[in-house]
Amino acid sequence: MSFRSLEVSSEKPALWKVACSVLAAFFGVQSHRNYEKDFSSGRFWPYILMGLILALAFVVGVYLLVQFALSFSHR
Amino acid sequence: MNAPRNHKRTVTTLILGCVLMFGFGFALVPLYDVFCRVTGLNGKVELVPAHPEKLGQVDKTRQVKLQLVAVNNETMPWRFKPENSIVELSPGEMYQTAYIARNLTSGFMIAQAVPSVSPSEAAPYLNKINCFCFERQPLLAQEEKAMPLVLSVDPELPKHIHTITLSYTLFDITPESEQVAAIGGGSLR
Amino acid sequence: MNSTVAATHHHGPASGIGRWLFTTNHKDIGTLYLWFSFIMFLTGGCMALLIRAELFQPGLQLIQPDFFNQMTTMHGLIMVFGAVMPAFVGLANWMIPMMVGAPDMALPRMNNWSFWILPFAFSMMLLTLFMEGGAPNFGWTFYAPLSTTYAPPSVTYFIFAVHMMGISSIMGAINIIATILNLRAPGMTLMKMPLFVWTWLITAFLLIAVMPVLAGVVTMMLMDIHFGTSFFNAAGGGDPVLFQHIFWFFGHPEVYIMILPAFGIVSEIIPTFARKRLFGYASMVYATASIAILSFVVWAHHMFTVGLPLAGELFFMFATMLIAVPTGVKVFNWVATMFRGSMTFETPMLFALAFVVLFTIGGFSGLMLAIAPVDFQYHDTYFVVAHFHYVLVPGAVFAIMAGAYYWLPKWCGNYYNETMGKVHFWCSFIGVNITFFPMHFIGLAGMPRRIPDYALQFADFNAVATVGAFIFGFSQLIFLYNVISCIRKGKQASAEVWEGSHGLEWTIPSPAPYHSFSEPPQVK
Amino acid sequence: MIRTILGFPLLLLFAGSAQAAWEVNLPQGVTEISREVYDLHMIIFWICVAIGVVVFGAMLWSVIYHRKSRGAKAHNFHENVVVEIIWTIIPFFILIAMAVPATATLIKMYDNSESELDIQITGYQWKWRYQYLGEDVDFFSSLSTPREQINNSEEKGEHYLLEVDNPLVIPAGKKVRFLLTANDVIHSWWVPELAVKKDAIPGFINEAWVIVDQPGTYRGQCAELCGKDHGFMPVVVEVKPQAEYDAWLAEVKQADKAASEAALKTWNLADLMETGEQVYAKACLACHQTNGEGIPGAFPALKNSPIALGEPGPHIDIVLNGKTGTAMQAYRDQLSAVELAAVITYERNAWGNKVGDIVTPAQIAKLKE
Repeated sequence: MSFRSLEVSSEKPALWKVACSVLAAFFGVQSHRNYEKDFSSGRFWPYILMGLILALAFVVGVYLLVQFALSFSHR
Repeated sequence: MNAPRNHKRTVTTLILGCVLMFGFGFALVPLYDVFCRVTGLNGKVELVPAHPEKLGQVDKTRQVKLQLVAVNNETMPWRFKPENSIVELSPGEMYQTAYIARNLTSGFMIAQAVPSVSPSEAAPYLNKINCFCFERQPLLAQEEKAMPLVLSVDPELPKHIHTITLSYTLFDITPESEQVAAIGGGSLR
Repeated sequence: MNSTVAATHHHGPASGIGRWLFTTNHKDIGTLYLWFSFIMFLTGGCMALLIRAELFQPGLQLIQPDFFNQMTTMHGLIMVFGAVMPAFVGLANWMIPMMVGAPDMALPRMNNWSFWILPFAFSMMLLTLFMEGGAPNFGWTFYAPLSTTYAPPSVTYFIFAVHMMGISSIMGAINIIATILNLRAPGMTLMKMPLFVWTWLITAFLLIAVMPVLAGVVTMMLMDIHFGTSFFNAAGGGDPVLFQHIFWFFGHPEVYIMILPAFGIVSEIIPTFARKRLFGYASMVYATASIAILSFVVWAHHMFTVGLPLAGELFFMFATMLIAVPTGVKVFNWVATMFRGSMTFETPMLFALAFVVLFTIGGFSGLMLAIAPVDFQYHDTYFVVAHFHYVLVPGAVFAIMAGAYYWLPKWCGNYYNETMGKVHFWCSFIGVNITFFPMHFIGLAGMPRRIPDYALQFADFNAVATVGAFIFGFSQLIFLYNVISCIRKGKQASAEVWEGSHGLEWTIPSPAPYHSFSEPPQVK
Repeated sequence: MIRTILGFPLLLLFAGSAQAAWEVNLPQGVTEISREVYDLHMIIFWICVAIGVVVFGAMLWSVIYHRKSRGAKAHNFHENVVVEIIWTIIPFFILIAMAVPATATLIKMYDNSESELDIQITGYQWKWRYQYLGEDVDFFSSLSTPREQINNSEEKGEHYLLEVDNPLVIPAGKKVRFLLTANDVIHSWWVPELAVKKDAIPGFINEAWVIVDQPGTYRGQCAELCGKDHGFMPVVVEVKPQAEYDAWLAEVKQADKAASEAALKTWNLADLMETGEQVYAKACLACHQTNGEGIPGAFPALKNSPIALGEPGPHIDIVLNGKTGTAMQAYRDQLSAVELAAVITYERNAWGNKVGDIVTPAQIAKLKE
């Protein structure tokens, strides 16, 4: 997907930066400063992939929560 | 107006995405079957004979109540009943029984039995060695037949399950030629 | 729609019917979508009045149960696919190019085709009412086997109509994504885009992801009915619950498709009339993105009573409760935008405020429905009907009306009649609450959904709801009159139209010229 | 149903009005589970009301005081991450607090300890069938509200649309396990007071259970759209103390035995015609109409119909086994041998179909068993 934005900085955004901004998205809170830093990197794909990975992590997380809850029942 | 932007890359990527999701919609069908086998979701049971070595040794310490239930689907006028409906089993023990089916109509019919287990967590622990639901059951007019069922309960059945209900629903799958098309008159239900 | 033509050798709109049939102009296509959506809204509304009239008193008075089921099914389908979604696409067609400084949508011809599919899809679906065996009567969620083995013969036309609507929505989404990603004016970076554009970009991705799944499920139905497969027929190894899983995998993202653009519209209107910038713009964008992704993992909260294993019930209960957080948080952002603002209450602001209050009530009942053990009592009762009507009628429909009132002066160059706008608002507000608030009570008291007649203990609130439905229904004619008279004559609108408005769309004159932003504007 | 007055503002408005039916809330129910569900419902409801009061309060305050007409100047703050984090964490913790009791109740609902009685509930298009596993009790339970009340030509009874001919009877204080399945489309068996709602799906079996400690009659309805008469297939559960239940069970078995003996008795044409007419009114009139002419194009006429006038064989076959692909159901299990013989004889000798032969209950009994 071609992607145009003015201030395209060359260096690839650090992976953990991407991860924590996607986590912030899941949480629903993000500062404008980080928001601009995120979109200044000009590369779209890392965020989408990280979003999918963290969505999977969320699913596994809730599954573990379910197993934890089930352990209380007499199963 | 400046030259129209070249959207080919964007549009092809998105259309590819659509085709993939359309395929994903259809892929959900086998995915669902695999998921049901593994978790016993919806009480689904193996439709292929359990291979022998899965039958562990008999666990005499526990008794499990097995209830056999027969259900006719709407289009199925046969008389369909288990030989005996409630039996106490110990896990691992081989149990042989049969379902009696009698074609009460005046025509030749073929039936398909669909098994279902409740509670659904027990489904993966029901090993069926031979079951009349593995293949289609034809019956001539007024013919009666005892359809065999051989099964055993897996000893690893979770401790909290005491009763397993195995139900068979009988469906009419007589080919089109002998049966009035089901669609036409279905309107005023 | 007269308009002054500024650009050099450009021709104005063609004249006569040809203009509307062959238009590739995003403004005309936006108008077509909006008028089509309003006609469908009134059609679906008449069916709703017929349903409420039958339910006014216990006993069968007006229509037979089978026709009643046809009305509930068609009401659901027409309102979801014919009124709400085309209205949002219409608002997107009109406003997105102007908001991002683009001359037109990325693929104008496809834009025309994706509109003109809809009238044919819906006339085919409405014609099923006159077919032998009647229109589809299996609910807008068309569960198998009622919609496959036991369906009236018109189900095949229903399937093709859904195919056509799906294709139209997918093409619309492709068009919007290409426009937003490729045609933004220089300087209009993703960071400066209005929130309406952001919510529509995310909604378009949702459409691309789930409309094909809906097409898949109706194709499976078609194969089950005509080509002897058994996707959903237990006899041949299929499973009716499989249908529900695939449908709701599409269904839940679909309800977010119907509400995210409404979040976008409200996030445009409240800052303007509070004369204060939107609070937490970045959080709103990130929360919208996370809602879109999380909406794919919660679908089975529509199926808590189908007999899921315990682990499944717990998983979907926890996931649904977690997804309620980013959605709820957005409401706080709107309230924070209003806080310490300097507000005036024109009609768009009234509708936006009513949206925030009443959508939140729908959100609360949604939170109650997420609790699985209690959902056993709520499922398929009028409590659920009250829930989704609160998030859809004062939710999506009020946001669409707010958007219409807000941008109408920009579209046609005249101000609408403010007092008539307020009369329309208060009638709709009162009507919507009298109709749907009692439904919480009769749902809790035990009245199931989709029944043409009910026991005596539900009688009085049903009567109240019917009165409310007629108030709400007929007050939409005020809206119709106001819009038509505004187009014909009205106080000339300035380019800025509203005192607190920001954004590229307010920099061009009102009415917006036939071709706007032929030269990309400079975004500071 | 115990009517609880709640703090709904609207309710206060109507509270004083005449003794009309202003039910506003879930029933507390008569089982431990239903009381827990009611408590969960009230907790989450009051949480929502509390959050609502805070949010709408702030909004109302802002709408009143931060108006341009009151000279309010717009402040220029539009971001505060700390405040946002706080108002995200608070609902997050409220939800966690809510999830704990909800999980406990849900786990309790999925308890499959030993049950004293198992009943197979099968959903038919537009009636329920109850089969007591182990006992030989099997009967249909369909709506008993007369059609005149539905068409408003008669005064509506107290339990309008919530009354059946044969209610489901279960013992009090005992664990009863329901096995739910369906004969045609998806139905859903729901009794609000027992807090039990489970879908009945054709080809699959679902499980639910209940321990009712308080004898009484509890009413519910089908809760999944299942076709034309979805609103007309109610559920009535009568909970009796153990002694009364045993007496009822014996009486039902006795009645079945009597019915099968009656089949062996010799019947004359007059008796069969008289019983036949009653059975016809109950089971066949809805489609074939009183005059036996049916509805052209929808339901065939029985008056001088070739089947009714011809050999009894095909006539018996179509009444017992129904006709696939049409609305004609198989009545084999729904009516007793006597009722079937009577209605077939009635159809062969009424409305001018003077065939004169009779079909004996013994004939039908042989075919049925």
